[in-house]
Amino acid sequence: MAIITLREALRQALDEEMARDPNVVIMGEEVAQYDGAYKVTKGLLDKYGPDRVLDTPITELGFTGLGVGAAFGGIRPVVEWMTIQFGLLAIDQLINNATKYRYMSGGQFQVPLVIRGPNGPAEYLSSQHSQSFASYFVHVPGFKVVAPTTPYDAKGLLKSAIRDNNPVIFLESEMTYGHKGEVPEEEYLIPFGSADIKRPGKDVTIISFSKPVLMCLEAAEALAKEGIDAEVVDLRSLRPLDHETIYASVRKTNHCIVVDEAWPQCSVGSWVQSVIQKDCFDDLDAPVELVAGEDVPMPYNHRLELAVQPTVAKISSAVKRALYRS
Amino acid sequence: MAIITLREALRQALDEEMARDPNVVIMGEEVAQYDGAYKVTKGLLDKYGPDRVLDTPITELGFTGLGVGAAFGGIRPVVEWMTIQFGLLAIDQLINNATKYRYMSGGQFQVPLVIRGPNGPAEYLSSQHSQSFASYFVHVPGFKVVAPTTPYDAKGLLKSAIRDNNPVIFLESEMTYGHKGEVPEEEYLIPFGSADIKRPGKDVTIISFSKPVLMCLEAAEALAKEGIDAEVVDLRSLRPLDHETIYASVRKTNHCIVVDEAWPQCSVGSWVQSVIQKDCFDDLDAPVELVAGEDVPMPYNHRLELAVQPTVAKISSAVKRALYRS
Amino acid sequence: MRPLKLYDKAFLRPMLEEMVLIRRFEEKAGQMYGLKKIGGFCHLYNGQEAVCSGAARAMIRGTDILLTGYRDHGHALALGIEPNRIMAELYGKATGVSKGKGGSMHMFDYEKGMWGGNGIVGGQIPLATGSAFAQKYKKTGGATVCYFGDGAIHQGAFHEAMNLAALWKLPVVFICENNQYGMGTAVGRASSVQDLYVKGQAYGIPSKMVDGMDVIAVYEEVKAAMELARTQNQPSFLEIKTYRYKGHSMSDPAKYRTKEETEAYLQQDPILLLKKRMEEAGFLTDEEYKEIDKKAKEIVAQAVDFAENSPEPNDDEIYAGLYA
Amino acid sequence: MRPLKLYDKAFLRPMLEEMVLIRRFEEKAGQMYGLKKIGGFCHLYNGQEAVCSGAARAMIRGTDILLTGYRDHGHALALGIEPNRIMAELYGKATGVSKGKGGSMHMFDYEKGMWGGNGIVGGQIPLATGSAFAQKYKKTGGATVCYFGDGAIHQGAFHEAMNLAALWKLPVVFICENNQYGMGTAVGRASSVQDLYVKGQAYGIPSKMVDGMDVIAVYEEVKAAMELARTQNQPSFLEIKTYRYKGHSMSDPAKYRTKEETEAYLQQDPILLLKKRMEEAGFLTDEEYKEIDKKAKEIVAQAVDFAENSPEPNDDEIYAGLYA
Ligand SMILES: Cc1ncc(C[n+]2csc(CCOP(=O)(O)OP(=O)(O)O)c2C)c(N)n1
Ligand SMILES: Cc1ncc(C[n+]2csc(CCOP(=O)(O)OP(=O)(O)O)c2C)c(N)n1
Ligand SMILES: [Mg+2]
Ligand SMILES: [Mg+2]
Repeated sequence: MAIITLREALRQALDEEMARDPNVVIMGEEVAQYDGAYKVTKGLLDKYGPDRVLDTPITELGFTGLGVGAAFGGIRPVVEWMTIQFGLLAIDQLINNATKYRYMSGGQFQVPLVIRGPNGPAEYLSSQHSQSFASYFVHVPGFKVVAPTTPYDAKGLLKSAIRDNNPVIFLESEMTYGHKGEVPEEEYLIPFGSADIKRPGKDVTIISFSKPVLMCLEAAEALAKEGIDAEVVDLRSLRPLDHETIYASVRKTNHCIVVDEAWPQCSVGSWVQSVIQKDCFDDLDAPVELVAGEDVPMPYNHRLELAVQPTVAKISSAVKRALYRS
Repeated sequence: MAIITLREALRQALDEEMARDPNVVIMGEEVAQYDGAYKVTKGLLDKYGPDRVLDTPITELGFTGLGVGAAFGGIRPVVEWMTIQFGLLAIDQLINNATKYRYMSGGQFQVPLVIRGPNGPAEYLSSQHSQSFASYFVHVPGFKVVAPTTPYDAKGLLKSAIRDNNPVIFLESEMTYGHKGEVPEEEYLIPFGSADIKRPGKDVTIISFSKPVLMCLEAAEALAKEGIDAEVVDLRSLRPLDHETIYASVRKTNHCIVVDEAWPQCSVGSWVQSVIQKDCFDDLDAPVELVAGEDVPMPYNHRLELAVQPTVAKISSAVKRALYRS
Repeated sequence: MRPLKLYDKAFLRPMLEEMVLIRRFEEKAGQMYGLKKIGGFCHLYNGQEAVCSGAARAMIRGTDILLTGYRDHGHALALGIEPNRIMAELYGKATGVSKGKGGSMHMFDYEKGMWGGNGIVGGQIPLATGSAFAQKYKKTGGATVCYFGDGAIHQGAFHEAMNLAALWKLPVVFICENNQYGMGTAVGRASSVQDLYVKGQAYGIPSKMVDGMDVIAVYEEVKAAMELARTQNQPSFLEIKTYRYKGHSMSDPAKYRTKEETEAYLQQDPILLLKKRMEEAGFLTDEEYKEIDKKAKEIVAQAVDFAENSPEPNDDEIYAGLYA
Repeated sequence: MRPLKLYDKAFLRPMLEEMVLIRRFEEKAGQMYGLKKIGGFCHLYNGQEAVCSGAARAMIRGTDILLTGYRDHGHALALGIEPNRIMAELYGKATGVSKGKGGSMHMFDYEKGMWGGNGIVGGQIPLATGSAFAQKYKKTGGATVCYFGDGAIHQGAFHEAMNLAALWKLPVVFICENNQYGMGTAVGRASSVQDLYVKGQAYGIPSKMVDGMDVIAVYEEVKAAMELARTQNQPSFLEIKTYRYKGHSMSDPAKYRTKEETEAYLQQDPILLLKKRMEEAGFLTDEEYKEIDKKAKEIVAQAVDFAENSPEPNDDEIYAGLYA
């Protein structure tokens, strides 16, 4: 298998799906001539031309709504938000139109739309550019939401997203675009709603998604040296959520922590905590801990910026608390 | 004590604070000449004039941002969103500016801004007009969020909100504007961060906020007839949350359900569940149940519309499940 | 007033019938709302009929697409959607155009090009631009009509969509139905400029003001604009001046305007004007008009019957139609 | 080019000094970024100095307010904020203007009227309108300058704020710094109209195009606009044409434009132009200019020293300053 970056995995997914289906178009700020702010769409303008790869003005509300309307008309737009955070300006078009039109028309519309872009903190960007809004999308029925961590997952999930007839929010992470991993040459898809056990273990379950999964894996290795065998569950798909895989792990380990780089309150992490306590009440030997971002905006200073995010150390000590080993 | 509607309680709070502080101004769609879409601002234009009570064009992003900037300049704007749901268009100005300016400037700015309006489902309004976005604000550090149920709480909390030097989201409910209750003649304030036990009980804790609290009280009365003595905790303040009152109740009853009219995933309700399971793990004799809105957009048809919301019956049966009585 | 002489009876009469039908339909909807058969927000179109009826004749059925706001009964009727199914939707019945899930603000008939019915002021403007994008991309030969109000024009959505439509040359006709008020706010209290059509210049989009009480003027201008859109992918912007007789929605007593003002507009009622001119041109007798009106009332009565006797949606509709 | 003759050396020389300081500051910031002393997005102002320096002289310090985007080092320097504190902010140090919490995009000095430094394209436009609202309401006698780019003008925020400012008659001057590109997108690929100043007409706001390479033209036009704002609460809109020499941010190699284009702009460099004209007018010798440049470099070197030797913020800063 080839070893490629997550960025390249995304690019391959876009390329393959554009080749497969002439209705797939890409639009967003700087996605065409500039190859994308993070170069995810590199080369696609040259290959597919300006009718299918479109640079938009800086008008998130406008071009997102345009994408929704185009999807009504049978286009399959892949709309890039330069970062998911700029999408706050556009969220009305998604929540009130993309997720509602099918339902409130009694099933007449299809909305084969993908919104993708980096979510969550990067580095040195201060507070307006370092936020995770996963929960905003997971909250709302009508969306599907995925957040891959590895190149393999990214490619398979993005291809599924493009083929899906519903609005899919595809959350990436700026910090992992360069992350490398194995990706098969042959075509594959990853279905939504399936979590992936990235490291099997028997003592404790660590649940996470997106960039923090990498920290969880690091923490698990460190914990292994202390005799703690952690299972790391990468949710991959946040809506729908793979309850079965989560519960099976918790029922095996009886101890669980959740890691989410967003703020804690009303986060995806807290939602996962809540379903586990509800459905695995008798299986839990300890409360489900949450390691989240600190409840503050992101400071620019790098030391503080790292301090407010989940870290390997925070994950390890949460695991130990969950195992009553601290 | 006078018995007045919640609408009148809000109006009194606005009136008193405008009389007290000349920097308090009201702005929003139809708040002045029309007396407010729901008549909350009735008579205030006549009393305080057009410099202090301003009808805005239909530009949620623009006038909300204007309110934030005015707050920087020492105005204390009370901005009405005709419904909180229209505020999706404006949420960027709040999240990226109102909650961030103080922090990212190293403490230089104050943002004495109140955003208020009805949140959550009303009646026969279909899916774009019947949504609760409480979690969107509770998620983000920098906001304070309150959601009163009774006229007494509404008045005391709105007066505190207007005096607060931080952006406060004040969530009302269209269905309760006519709800009546006792309000003292003399001035009073209700501090943020304090929940209120609306009905003491010893068998089970029912936690809720806003309109559903009224259903919880109804359910509690019905349950009393079956020998179940439920304690109803009205959160009132969602950010900050009154952990002490919640935990004290749960430690007393050992059984708890949470009721939230929003969609379940990443809701305020699920956040409350998650903190309870975490901090009261050894006190709970059953999982914390969540009675939420069904995970679908709101249908227009009235029967379906009622069926997808929390109901007295749903609350009662969740209580029974939590008590292993079903 | 534009001359009638280019048109024959075969063109004019169905248009008149439709306008009368819309008027009668809205009156009945208002009544049924009073009887609590219909709930929620219900925005009536009385007074504005010439806009949707004139424009509808400039649209090619099955090819062109229409998006509008919540004041959408007239637009749906003018696209030929059955009054029965529209009334049933108002009743929230399973037989409604949106299966009872949409209600007054959300009339949809995907196949007939009725793409809503949007409750968020201005929300349909980017969508319509996207619909036009799809038409151009798929070379359907069609164009999109996008309606919105004088209140909606100040929304950022308008600004962003106008620039996109002009920049990308999309086949869309933006129509601002300027009925003088956004809820209780007169245009001049919401807009810093008096004439809204001037806003088109900021995007280099051909723009015009049109008399919305003259159905012929509406037809001719929308037709020209639609042809520009279809043949040259050139978007246009029309400010169509009209008036709503009723309050903003059923709960609005419309105290913000004078009786005299409304009376004055009633004098130039679009139905009355068309009727008079058709009579003058020898296309209509008083008898015939009475016949038209009678028929309209019958259709509306039938629609009420249909709605009354239709079933409510089943509980299994709750989760149906959420995901494709 | 506007004539210099109305101005004396006492006016012109500090302005030139400031522009040179900004240029040298930005060059140093770029260097320090290369050395990884500064991180994240860092947007340099080289080439645009005449805009902020001309405009700053039309502002009354301590009374007028300024809001801008993320390309804000020049604006902060022109408001008289100490280079030490700006450089320290770039370093993320506790001594920075924003205590190291804001960084390059978020320079704040509340008292000096520097109200950011906003990272959301267009986000500052409604805020500035609100700042002007407060100035008018509190009768401070001041006005607000709101900067944004040619890319930002298409955002809905611009449209909504312009209408509000005109409708409510707020003392604000909207300045579009048209540096020809929004990231890699040339104006003509983002805008359906060529001249952005025409957009002011859609709001009835007096609008002009200004040569942003001529600091005198900038000063005079902003001064006139500020006076209109202060005395009549009349907002204005200025499109100031300028150019950025560097990439959009430090990570942008700016491949989307030709060397020739940049070279051509360097010929009309605003500092060069002012220098030449001051020399012609007998206000400046080559010696003096060298002195100015030397001083600028010293100030910048000092700023780097200051930043290097400043402490990082403490951990207790994490939760400090969130709530008032
Ligand atoms: C984003 C948003 N803001 C506010 C409202 C409430 N609202 C509904 S209709 C309306 C007035 C719109 O006026 P106009 O655009 O002139 O259309 P008209 O009702 O006159 O047809 C308002 C403020 C809404 N539905 N959506
Ligand atoms: C809402 C939003 N969308 C996108 C971005 C990413 N972005 C930052 S600067 C920029 C270009 C802005 O160009 P312009 O307004 O011309 O200002 P300039 O950089 O030329 O000064 C973009 C797209 C952002 N920061 N905010
Ligand atoms: Mg109107
Ligand atoms: Mg630019």
